[in-house]
Amino acid sequence: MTVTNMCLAVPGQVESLFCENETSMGRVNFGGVVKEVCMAFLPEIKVGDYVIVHVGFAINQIDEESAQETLETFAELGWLEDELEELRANGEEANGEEA
Amino acid sequence: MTVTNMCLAVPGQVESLFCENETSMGRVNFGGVVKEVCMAFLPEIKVGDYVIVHVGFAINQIDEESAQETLETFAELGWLEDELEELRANGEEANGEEA
Amino acid sequence: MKHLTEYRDGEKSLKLAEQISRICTRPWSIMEVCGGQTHSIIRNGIDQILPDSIEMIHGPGCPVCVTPISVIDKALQMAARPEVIFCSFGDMLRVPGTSEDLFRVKGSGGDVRIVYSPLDAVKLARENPNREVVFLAIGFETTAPANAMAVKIAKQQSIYNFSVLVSHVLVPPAIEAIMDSPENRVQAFLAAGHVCSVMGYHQYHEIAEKYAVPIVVTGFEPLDLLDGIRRTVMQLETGKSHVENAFPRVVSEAGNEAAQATIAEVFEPTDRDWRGIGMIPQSGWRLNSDFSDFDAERRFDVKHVAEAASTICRAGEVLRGAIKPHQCAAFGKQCTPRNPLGATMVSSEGACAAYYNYGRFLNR
Amino acid sequence: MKHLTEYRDGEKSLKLAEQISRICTRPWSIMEVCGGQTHSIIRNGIDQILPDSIEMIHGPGCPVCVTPISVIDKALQMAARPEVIFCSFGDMLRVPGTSEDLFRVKGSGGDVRIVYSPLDAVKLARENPNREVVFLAIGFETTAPANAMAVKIAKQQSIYNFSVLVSHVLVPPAIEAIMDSPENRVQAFLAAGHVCSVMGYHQYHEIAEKYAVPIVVTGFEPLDLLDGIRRTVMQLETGKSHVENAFPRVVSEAGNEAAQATIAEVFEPTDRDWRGIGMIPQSGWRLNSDFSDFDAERRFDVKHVAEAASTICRAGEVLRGAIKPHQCAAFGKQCTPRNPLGATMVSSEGACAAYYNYGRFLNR
Amino acid sequence: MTQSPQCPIPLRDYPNVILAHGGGGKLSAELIEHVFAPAFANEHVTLLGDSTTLSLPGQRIAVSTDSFVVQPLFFPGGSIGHLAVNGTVNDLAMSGSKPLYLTAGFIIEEGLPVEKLIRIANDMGAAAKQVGVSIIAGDTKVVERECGDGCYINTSGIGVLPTNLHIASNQAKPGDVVIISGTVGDHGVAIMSVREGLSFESQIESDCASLAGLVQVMIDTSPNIHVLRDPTRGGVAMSLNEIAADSGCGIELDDASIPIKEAVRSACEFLGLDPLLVANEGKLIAIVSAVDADRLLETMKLHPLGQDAAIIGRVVEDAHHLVVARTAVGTKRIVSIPIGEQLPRIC
Amino acid sequence: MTQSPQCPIPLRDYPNVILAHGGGGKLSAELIEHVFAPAFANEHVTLLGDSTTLSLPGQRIAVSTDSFVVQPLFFPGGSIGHLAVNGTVNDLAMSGSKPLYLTAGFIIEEGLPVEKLIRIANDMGAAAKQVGVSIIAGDTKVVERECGDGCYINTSGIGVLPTNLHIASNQAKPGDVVIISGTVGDHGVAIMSVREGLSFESQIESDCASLAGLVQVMIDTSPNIHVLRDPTRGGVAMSLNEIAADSGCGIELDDASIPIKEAVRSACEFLGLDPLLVANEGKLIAIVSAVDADRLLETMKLHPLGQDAAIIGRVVEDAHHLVVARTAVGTKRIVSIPIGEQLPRIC
Ligand code: SF4
Ligand code: SF4
Ligand SMILES: [Mg+2]
Ligand SMILES: [Mg+2]
Ligand SMILES: [Mg+2]
Ligand SMILES: [Mg+2]
Ligand SMILES: [Mg+2]
Ligand SMILES: [Mg+2]
Ligand SMILES: [Mg+2]
Ligand SMILES: [Mg+2]
Ligand SMILES: [Mg+2]
Ligand SMILES: [Mg+2]
Repeated sequence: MTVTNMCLAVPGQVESLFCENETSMGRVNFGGVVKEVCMAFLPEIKVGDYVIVHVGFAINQIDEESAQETLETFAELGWLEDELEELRANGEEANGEEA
Repeated sequence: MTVTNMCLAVPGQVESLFCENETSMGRVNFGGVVKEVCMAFLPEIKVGDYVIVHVGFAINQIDEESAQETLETFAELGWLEDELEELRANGEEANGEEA
Repeated sequence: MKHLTEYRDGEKSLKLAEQISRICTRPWSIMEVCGGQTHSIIRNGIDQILPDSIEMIHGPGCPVCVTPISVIDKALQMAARPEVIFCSFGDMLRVPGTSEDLFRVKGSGGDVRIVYSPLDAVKLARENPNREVVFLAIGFETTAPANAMAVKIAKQQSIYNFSVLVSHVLVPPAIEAIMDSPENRVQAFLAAGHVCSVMGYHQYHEIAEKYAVPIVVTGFEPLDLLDGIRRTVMQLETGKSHVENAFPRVVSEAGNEAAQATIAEVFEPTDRDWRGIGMIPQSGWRLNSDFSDFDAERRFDVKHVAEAASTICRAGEVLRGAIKPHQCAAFGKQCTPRNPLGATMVSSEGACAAYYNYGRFLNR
Repeated sequence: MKHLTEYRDGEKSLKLAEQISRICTRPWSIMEVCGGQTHSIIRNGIDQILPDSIEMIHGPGCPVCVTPISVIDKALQMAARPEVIFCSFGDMLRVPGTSEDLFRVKGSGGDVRIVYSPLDAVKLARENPNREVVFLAIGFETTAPANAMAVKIAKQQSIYNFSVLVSHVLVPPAIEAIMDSPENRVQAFLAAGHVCSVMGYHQYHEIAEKYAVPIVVTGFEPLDLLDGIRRTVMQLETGKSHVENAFPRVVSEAGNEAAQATIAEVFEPTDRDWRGIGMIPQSGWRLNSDFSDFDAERRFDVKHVAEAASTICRAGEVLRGAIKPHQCAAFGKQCTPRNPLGATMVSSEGACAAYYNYGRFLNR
Repeated sequence: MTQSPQCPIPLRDYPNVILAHGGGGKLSAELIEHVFAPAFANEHVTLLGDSTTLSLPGQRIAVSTDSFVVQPLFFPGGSIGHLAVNGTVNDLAMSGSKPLYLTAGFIIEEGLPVEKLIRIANDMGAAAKQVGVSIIAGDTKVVERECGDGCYINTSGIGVLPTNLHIASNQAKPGDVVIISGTVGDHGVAIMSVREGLSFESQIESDCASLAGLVQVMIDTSPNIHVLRDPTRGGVAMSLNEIAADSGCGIELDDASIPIKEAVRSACEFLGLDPLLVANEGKLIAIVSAVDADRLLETMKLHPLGQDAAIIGRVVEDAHHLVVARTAVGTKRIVSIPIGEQLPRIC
Repeated sequence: MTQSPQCPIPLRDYPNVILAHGGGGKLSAELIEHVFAPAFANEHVTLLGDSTTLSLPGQRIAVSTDSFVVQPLFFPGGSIGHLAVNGTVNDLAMSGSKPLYLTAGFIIEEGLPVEKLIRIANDMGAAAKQVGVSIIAGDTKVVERECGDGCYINTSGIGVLPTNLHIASNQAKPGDVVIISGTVGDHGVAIMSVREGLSFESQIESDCASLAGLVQVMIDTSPNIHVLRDPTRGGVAMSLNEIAADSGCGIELDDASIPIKEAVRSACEFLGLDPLLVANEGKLIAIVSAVDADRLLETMKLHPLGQDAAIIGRVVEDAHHLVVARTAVGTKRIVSIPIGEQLPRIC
């Protein structure tokens, strides 16, 4: 039962923000479990935001809009084959980067 | 069960002498039980002598002759009353020190 | 848990897998770089629902697995010193060095402590001014900002009985090393979402282009992984090879710039040995000269022990994706999590351990 | 054991006691000064075989009993300090200070250790260079050479994390104080054999003469004690009052001069408070200026707590020989070895404890 | 232990345990008289003598022993005292026996506040009373500071077995159904939440409870219970793996059917733990013939400790004696046993 | 635990106990399989399961528990392993019961050399075999460094009682004779001789032994044994004071008749100890009707553990329930109980 599989990074919601030992900290709620976390890397964070936490540090904020979009694409599962067709049709020439 | 009633001073026989941390030490046998003891206060002591030991230090040597004499006086228990008579006869004038 | 359970839906996972099957016309070999992804793939059986034609190759993205024996040997020497409180993430304690592991050093009296954050180690140093607190700072780009911040805080607060044994590694040079290897079979990469959440993914464009290999930034939950694989297969099937972001709720092109700034303030790039792989130029970070006072290697005179190359363990090949764990003859026999011969059998993110724990007797 | 068992012969003891009876024509009050003698008298029931006309008065010769509360309070403060290893002979641990005892301090986290020799404390200091080792140096002249030697060795070997809390007391001034007391009933003294073995007995001539009181240097075994009492009674019955040596196998007129030299090198005379008795001028030793670096009171800033005078405990009267323990109303009731109200109930050499342990319900 | 009001020297009694409390002398006797005897009061208890003599209502007995070394001593939902009684009671109950008697051996670290010891003893007394067992013999040792950790307790127990029952870990048969009596992982997560260096805030409480009553209604309901097991250290994973090995079978679980509290699931997520490896102290696994499974489940659900009971899997034939869980996506993963915990002292 | 010879990473097995050995997982199981199971081998032992089921040859039983925390773990004449078995066996035997089963709970400090643990387990197994008891259940916990002291062991035991015996500490009657089975104080002095800070050299060995066999011949000889007691912690003084208090009588000893080894007497002299307060681990006190005393003494003297048996005193009427010893000079002294030991951990 190894606690902290060191690559874990879990999403949680910021409950409050405070300062300790000159460091910006926050209380983050992970589905009912609350932990104090260093917020130094997210200077813009606000209470209510979701963050990804890794080894005691919030390393990024979760973008709610993108999350919503992603979930919606998973909901409409018909899109894939069409998309593939389209891509195949476009052929090799369009080997560029996606926005 | 308080170990070391601090006034204890028990006789033991010197088994060997040695030096440790620049201090003169000896192994002293107390009726089959051997303990290391500081000998700094008995510079003349020899193996085989009996010593009185207190809190880890030999504080005196036992004088075998006096011991023998004391035991002999205990053995001849007739002497006391005579002695008393004698003393009483001598009266108060002889209030000096005993050799 | 919001932002977690939604991405574990079994039905949708199956539908996504089914669609991948449908678009897949040829065999493809895709490497997930990150050990966390390996763990998730095996634990959730993602590999079992993918079409047979897709082979997931498990990359060298487990920080525990790639930390070289020489670093572990140094850690063991430091941890054995009576004045040292040696702090590490729990995973590292059972990784074998040349002749011991941290657990054994602990058993013989070394003061070894498991911490859950590098800040815990700083706190220990603050509370034990008469002891030397050493933190084993390993990890990929995800962990680097935390470790860098710990050193920075120690300096700010003049906690000089704190030091770090650094062995940080970087993903992009590892991807290049894999692509440069003559035995390479990898045709596309799932880039590690958390690494990119810190570093962004702008640096992958050049690699995708140079090696003509699709790179899809991917998350860790079943749906995330399947979406990443789907996008990868789409590129492969359509002959594309660009960088794509399948984890946009967490990862941006630029990454976390505050975190990057802290890394840049404390660390500098360096060549790094990878266990089982060998030296990869400029593939790691070390403390820069401003912070060299906190370098445990400078503070403690530790010997460099010659690395004994294992004659059985094929962890190097596993890490490079050349073989699967169960293709190693020792797998499940001489080598088990109880008795690991290589680091990949220790960490639950190591490919060998993941196979052993979640799938050793299952048909695949 | 040679030089021990010979002096315990029951038959001879009875004969000696019988002879004492025969020469005894009047009541006499004799004080044994030493707590070791008190212990032996009660434990062996010597008082039970003596003629009723001889009353043994138990003197203030238990070092544990006479150590003032203020010293114990200082010891408690030092022992509670986290950096201190506080070393003491075992007897002292249960002696009540103003509000605690060393056992309780140990229970609350103080590092209190029982040692069997002051050299053990020096050894602890040598082995724990980062700690402060304080030794509670109490005792009569018997213990003084050992304690002085410990300090001398520490200085010779530059063991500067060693220090001593000194509260040494001396027998001759105590005898004078007793004789000077208006309530005094003592007519003769058994001088403590071990004290004299160190100091000799030359200093008692003046006292015997000044107070016209017989003083007999006496050992500790039943025959030794009875012989000392016999000689005392002989003097009393014949109106003599000189110094006699009933313990010649151990004690000489001059004492141990090497031991005396060490004492003189390290200590100097000082006024001393005696618990239950009060201040007796020049009745103790303290470190002299050459060794003041090893004075724990200088090293640690400890408060002097005002001494709370007990309203029940009559240990002072017991120590001065004014009453017997069982004449104290608290004896065996509120005051037991489990729950001692005074120091004389703590040490097995204390008169109250000796009575309680060996004779509380026996008719005497 | 009351203080004589006129006592001129206050605090004569010891607020913290000292070495002498374990010396077998007067202070030991006082500890027994004032702390343990009142807490454990029953007709059989002889805490000072060498042994206790008893008459048993049967000759087939179950015997069990466990030492409890949990840190902290008091945790959300219970204390080492509750654990020490319920832990051994539960081990006895898992054989189908009726737990009757416990012994209690204390190893106390010098310095433990006597007040805490009293609370622990009272918790034990209350737990024993609740389940109807008597603490009949005791022992107290005190060890030096840094040679203990507050208080360790060993309890050993005796239960009486009905002659018709043969519940044992080698009795699982392919086709049997695996039932869990409630949510998984509560105890371990509750302990972790108060663990130094790891602490987090949660509402999760230990499930620490005596299962003897639940077992009684279960064996009254079905004569076809083959295995009972309380999944403590090592969790459900450890227990099922042992059952599979002992019975020479495999076990297939359905991940989705395993009851886990939301907060426990979150905590495990965030700690990187599999809830199946986390300790429970008031849950049991029952392996029962398929014919009786539904009836047994219903009975269990009526008991306060079985409200969340659920069928979580099935016994299967498997030469490898694997425990396998069906994942959300319908694939299988092996449920392995832990190598050794890195978070010790949960019980 | 053998090492695969080709293993490229040597020392895979742990020479010292680590925390994971106590985690209830694979390493715990290995410790049981490779250390305890072979040492305790018997038909009943189930060291992994929840409990062990047994059939008893009688319904009147004696139960006892003791924890052993002796330091050092190995001492002249024995080890904590011998003590742990014999100590509980003796407590059972003191009721006149026949000791049958023991449980063993280990609390091991991280870092204990596994080799030492093996020696301890083997000592336990050997001691159990010698006296014919089976160790039937076990438990292992591992605690962090500085939270233990090498190894603590709790043993709890069950013995079966003949229905005709009523041996108990409240059965002493005025006129009864007090017998000791041999020399007094050997164990305590042996431990002190190897105690750090106190150490001295001596030939004294602990008397640690099982008294069950001696008790058997004693109860076969006399139906009038009223009390049996093994004077362990607190020594003969403690045991006799407890008997006097429980039975409401006094006890008069004769100092001169108490068998004490010369070296033990010397050591006590020099440590300032009363040998009557020093612990024994292979001696018993029997209180028996005067009519049977001589016959019982003779029987005892024929047994290897009773060769030095002696009548040391008598039970008397005494409202104060005092234990009193007649000194060499014919006077009496009270034999008090200790307040609390300052030399802990002798058992
Ligand atoms: S199974 Fe073991 S030996 Fe084989 S590659 Fe993996 S770690 Fe090395
Ligand atoms: S019996 Fe107790 S209260 Fe009385 S004088 Fe002695 S120590 Fe003081
Ligand atoms: Mg006993
Ligand atoms: Mg059990
Ligand atoms: Mg259990
Ligand atoms: Mg006991
Ligand atoms: Mg501790
Ligand atoms: Mg169990
Ligand atoms: Mg017992
Ligand atoms: Mg016992
Ligand atoms: Mg157990
Ligand atoms: Mg220790």
